[in-house]
Amino acid sequence: MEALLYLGCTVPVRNLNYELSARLTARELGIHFRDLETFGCCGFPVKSLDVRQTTLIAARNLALAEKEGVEICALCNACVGTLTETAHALDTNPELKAEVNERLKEVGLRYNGPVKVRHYMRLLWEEVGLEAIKSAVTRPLTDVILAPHYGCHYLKPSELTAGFDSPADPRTLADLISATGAQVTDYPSLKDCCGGGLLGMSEDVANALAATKLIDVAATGAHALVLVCPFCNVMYEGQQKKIVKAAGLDLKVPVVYYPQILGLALGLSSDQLGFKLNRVKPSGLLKIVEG
Amino acid sequence: MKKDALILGGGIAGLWCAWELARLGLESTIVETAAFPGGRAARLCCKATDECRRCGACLLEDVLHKVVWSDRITMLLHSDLLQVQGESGDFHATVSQRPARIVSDRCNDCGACEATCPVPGALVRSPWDRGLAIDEQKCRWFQDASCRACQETCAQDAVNLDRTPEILELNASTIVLASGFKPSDPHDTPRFGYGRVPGVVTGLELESLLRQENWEPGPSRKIAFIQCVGSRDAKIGRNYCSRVCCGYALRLARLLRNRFPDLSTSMFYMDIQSFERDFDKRLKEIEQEVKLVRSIPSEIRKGADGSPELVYQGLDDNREFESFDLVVLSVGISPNQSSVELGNIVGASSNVDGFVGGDGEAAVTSRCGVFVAGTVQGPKSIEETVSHAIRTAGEVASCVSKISREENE
Amino acid sequence: MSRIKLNTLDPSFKHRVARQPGGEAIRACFACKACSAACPISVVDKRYDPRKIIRMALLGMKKEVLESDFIWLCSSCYGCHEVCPQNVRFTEVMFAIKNLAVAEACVPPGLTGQKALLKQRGRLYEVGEFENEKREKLGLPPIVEHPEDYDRLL
Amino acid sequence: MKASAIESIFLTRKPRPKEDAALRVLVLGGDQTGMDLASRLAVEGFEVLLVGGTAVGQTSEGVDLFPDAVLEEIQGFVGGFEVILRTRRDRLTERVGFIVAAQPARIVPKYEQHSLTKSRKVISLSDLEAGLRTGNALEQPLDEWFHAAFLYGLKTESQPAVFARVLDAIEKLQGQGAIQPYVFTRHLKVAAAGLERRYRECRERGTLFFKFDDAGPFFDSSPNGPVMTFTDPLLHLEMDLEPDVLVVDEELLPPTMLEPLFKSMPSSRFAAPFLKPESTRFPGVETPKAGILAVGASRGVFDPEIIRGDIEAVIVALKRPMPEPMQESLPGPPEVDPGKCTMCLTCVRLCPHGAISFSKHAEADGATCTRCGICAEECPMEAIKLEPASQQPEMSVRIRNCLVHTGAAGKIVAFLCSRSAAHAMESIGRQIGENLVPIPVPCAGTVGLTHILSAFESGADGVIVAGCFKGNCASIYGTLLAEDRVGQVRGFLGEVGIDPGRVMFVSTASNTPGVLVHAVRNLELTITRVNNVEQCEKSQKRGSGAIP
Repeated sequence: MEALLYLGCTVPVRNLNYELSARLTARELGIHFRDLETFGCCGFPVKSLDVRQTTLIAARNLALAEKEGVEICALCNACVGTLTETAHALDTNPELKAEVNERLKEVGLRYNGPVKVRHYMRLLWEEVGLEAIKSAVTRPLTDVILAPHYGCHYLKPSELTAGFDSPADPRTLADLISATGAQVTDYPSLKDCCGGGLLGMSEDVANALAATKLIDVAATGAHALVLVCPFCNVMYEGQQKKIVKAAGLDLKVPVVYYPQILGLALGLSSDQLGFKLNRVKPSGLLKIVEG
Repeated sequence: MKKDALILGGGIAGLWCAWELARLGLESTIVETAAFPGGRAARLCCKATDECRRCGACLLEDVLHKVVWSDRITMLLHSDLLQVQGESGDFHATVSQRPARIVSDRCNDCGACEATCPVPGALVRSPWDRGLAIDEQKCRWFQDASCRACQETCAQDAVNLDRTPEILELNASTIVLASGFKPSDPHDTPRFGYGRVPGVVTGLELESLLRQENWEPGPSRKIAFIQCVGSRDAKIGRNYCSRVCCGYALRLARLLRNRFPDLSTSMFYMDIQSFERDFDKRLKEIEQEVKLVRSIPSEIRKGADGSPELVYQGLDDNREFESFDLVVLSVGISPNQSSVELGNIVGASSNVDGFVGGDGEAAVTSRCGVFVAGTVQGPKSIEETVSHAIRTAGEVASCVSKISREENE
Repeated sequence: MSRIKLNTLDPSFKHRVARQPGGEAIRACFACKACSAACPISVVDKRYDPRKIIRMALLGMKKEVLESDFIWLCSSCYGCHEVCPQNVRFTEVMFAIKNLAVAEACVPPGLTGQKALLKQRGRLYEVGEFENEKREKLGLPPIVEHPEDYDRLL
Repeated sequence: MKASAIESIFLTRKPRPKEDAALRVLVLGGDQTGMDLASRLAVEGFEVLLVGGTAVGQTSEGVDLFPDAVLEEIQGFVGGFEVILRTRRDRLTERVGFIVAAQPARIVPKYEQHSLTKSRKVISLSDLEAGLRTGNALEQPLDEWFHAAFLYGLKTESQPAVFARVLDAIEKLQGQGAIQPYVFTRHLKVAAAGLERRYRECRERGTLFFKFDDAGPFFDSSPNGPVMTFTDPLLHLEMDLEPDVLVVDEELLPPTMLEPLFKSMPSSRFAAPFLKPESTRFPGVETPKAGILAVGASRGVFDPEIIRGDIEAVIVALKRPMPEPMQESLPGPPEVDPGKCTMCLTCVRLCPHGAISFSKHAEADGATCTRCGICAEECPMEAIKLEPASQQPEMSVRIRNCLVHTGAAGKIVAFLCSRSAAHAMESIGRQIGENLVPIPVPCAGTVGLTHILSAFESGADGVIVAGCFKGNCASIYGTLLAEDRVGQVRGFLGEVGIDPGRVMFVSTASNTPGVLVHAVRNLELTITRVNNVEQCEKSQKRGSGAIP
């Protein structure tokens, strides 16, 4: 299948390991990613200022995709959320659509809809499927213990994620991890928010939110925390040192992206998958996998 | 022979309506899909402590005994309405009656079939513990003809899986929909962990547990009731109060306290609905026995010790995490899909909340000669259901007399 | 806090929030407290409590809401949104309230900066030669900034 | 086949002769409900006497109006009540077949609860409604926000019907301009059709709700009018409100003028101030006394939608053939031996159903009597007997027969209320040992010393009396009397050398077979223990007698 790879702002600058591993694993599993140079920010960062502007910016990106006639696949939970929400709003509210299209005229675009937007995980889940992934695994990650973190916009609001996963009882990421042969560990703060959304507003509150999960995951003895969103990564990887220090703790939780894990199981090397770019090195994990 | 009324549903509403009609000299046929009459009320428990608490559950047994006596009431069990033709005064109904798979005259209740049946729930016991039936939705024979264990094992030759349904043609002047409600599905509110977190049950399940004498609560003797599960929830389309849950939850809580004096019970609620006279006084009594917490939990999850843990905002606005042995979801009354389908067959439309019939407490429907009785029309307590069934009987009787007047003229 | 005089509050404020996109359902709240029990922020900072913010807005405490710093603490996790039986969509309500605060010139500095960046680059982070060289080394296609549309639309 | 009586009553609508009392109905009304009921009855062919109400020019055919009449007294029974009505000019005696209490609720504003006094700005909900009807609710034009505060179920619980009225009033007020409504409450009552939906709509139109758990608002007054101070239950902040109007809610109470009806029904003291007890034995409009029916407020129902159903239920009750055929197993009506009756009136005072009258001696009305047997058991002169059901011998013979047939040794005689315990027994099956001899009785209140003793005399080892739970007895206090008597009998048994443990009382319902099983097992254990003790004693006696 084919999809337009929507990178957003953060991934192509700060999370190249995520992008690399996503592109490589997609290729392995028969997903053809196309790049669209004109894609920019999804609009989420200005939502607090003016929701209408977010809608407009998101609609612009949707309209670009519509011209290509290919669905969008995004790597960032917030991008997926914003684009899906906007597509849903435009598709169900003709007045809004007319209003937005009036503005889009200024940049020579038009959104007719619908345009499909899916997270890369959702593509893996729905288009490739667990069984196909399992059979593509050449190097099962036996003995590796991993803790999933879904991220809020991956699961919620449920009216946008219905039919994919359940916020009350999420399972897709855990199942996708299991498909690599690794063990999934459950922990109390599984569904907690990373706090990334308010890092810019109150670092203390944001760090406090992220701390619980880091402590919980460290306690499970997992080899790494598995993410699917660069926003969450800012907190769990980027802020980890600060958080740990502020809490007076001594712990290290390696943080990896799911496609990196998947890539290892598909037989790709840690170098190819950008593990060098991981700031908290998952050395225990890599030792088990690559010796 | 033409009956005065064809009553769809043999629960408390249908039975009571039939009984009232019989008292007026009118004849009716009750069509009940299940193997036993009684409907939902048959699985409820008596909530008397040292005195009657007026839950009304025993009204079912009472009316059943009356109905059994009446020669003006015909009961068709195992039966489903297929179609209806004609009009008020002259309805022709086609009913499919599945045969009784376990012939009660032969069954000596030895339990051998239950012991051998591989599918849990495929053999259903009557609510009165005597008599068995086969649930054809679950029994393997009716899925893929792969199992006849019960019939092969029965020494009394009481099981017969092979008989085919019979098609009956019935004539009636009027039709009464009394096909009841569906308990709100706790899966509609997945955050309460039903089916996922051990120790989370519905109010109805607790009623069934308490019907059994030997039930015991868990070791920490703490039970919580969560109100408005599937009611007062516009998000899932239930923008109404189910009217019975405060009553049954508090009655159950008091019953539990009466049976197990060391038990502590809490109720999480928004507004407590009155269900008895002089409710001020009653509420003060209740406050002595049940801890009332005005807060709806955000989540029920599996606690560290495996028991259900409630996450809620406490009275001082702090986040509380509290464990219980048992969390009872006070599920409400929701429209029954099969009732809506029956409504379609007989031409009666649904109201804004999805129940069949008009708004308010009306007994008439959008179709002349078709009536509703009980919770098929909207949430009602057992007592209110009986009142409603009597009202319906009145409207049916008026309709029938009008019809015969017109026929005479 | 001194005694609040309901007569001096602004009854039209709640209707104004409800006219904002996303704020439509604020008045449907019946204070069941589920949102407050689901909010990850209110555990860390008690000033941020969804049901209380709704209450303040409904009562018409416009100034106290719009000029507060706590309205900016929402992490937009949709926890409140999920548990709400009245479909208040509180995460969206918060955006509506924040939008009103911005309209009243109560806006934290970081936010306007983000908008300026978008107008300038079409994305939050600069992608210069350095970034694209790094990408090239890893075999990734270059990123080109297209700020024109953003400048025009924002 | 339809009973011909019914055909004649409601399948045809011939004009009725006045003297046919069974088709005359006295309706105690006062508002639309009474009038609706009266005209509905008239359509069904009844002749109606409507007392109360101000039905000017609203008469339907077949309804006689007595707007200012007061019911003074009633005598007689269903089908032939004699009622005395006092009007301003006359004192009328009328014969009616049925009496229906359908008066509106007594509405009492809750000023006192809140120490409020009525004033220009402090009014009751009814006052506001009246103002809204005439368009004078608001005095000044609305150029700025008008603050309307409503009290609802604050200190004492209220009803959904009142909340519906509050919602109506708010909706109408808001039609008049920029109104900010506030509702101060404790538990909002939304348990009625459509109320929750209307509650949401009301919030969406801007009404604010304050739900207090304990200390509600305090009321004060300023020169401008009332001032309310309170702590907001959600924000925990101190607030005050000077409402432009403060609307006090109202208590809905059962109507007055039920006194003569209470008098005709000795069990009414268990129901007063309502006309029927709060018991599921009396669903719908029926009261413990045949022919007297309670609609709406008099039975504790205030929801107009349900009251509409009550009207239909009255029609149903009145259309039934009279007397209704009874179940065959019931005994006949009580027979009074005029020679023994001393007119002590015990039976009259005790009959829960008000079925007994007296002229030369007490006499029971067959259609009103439910065969509970309380009168027979309580008559100090033993002048009353319930005739055994057809083809059945008298009770003591029945007991003896049962025991003789089954062999008396080790038997427990169980007197089972036919409305509860007997039903429970049927679903027990083989669970209880074969030593149980069930004897269904119409009501546990029928069982007394003679029955219990005759069981022992016939060789029973134990006796169990199973009645309904308190509050669920169809004869209101039959089960209480039975329990009392069992207590008395136990005291007495000791004196005649029978262990009191051999007799017990148990409360059951038709759906609690478990309770019955449990009780029987306990009694069996007691009997075994007592038997052992008695045997020991006997053998000791024998032993001690043998030595000398």
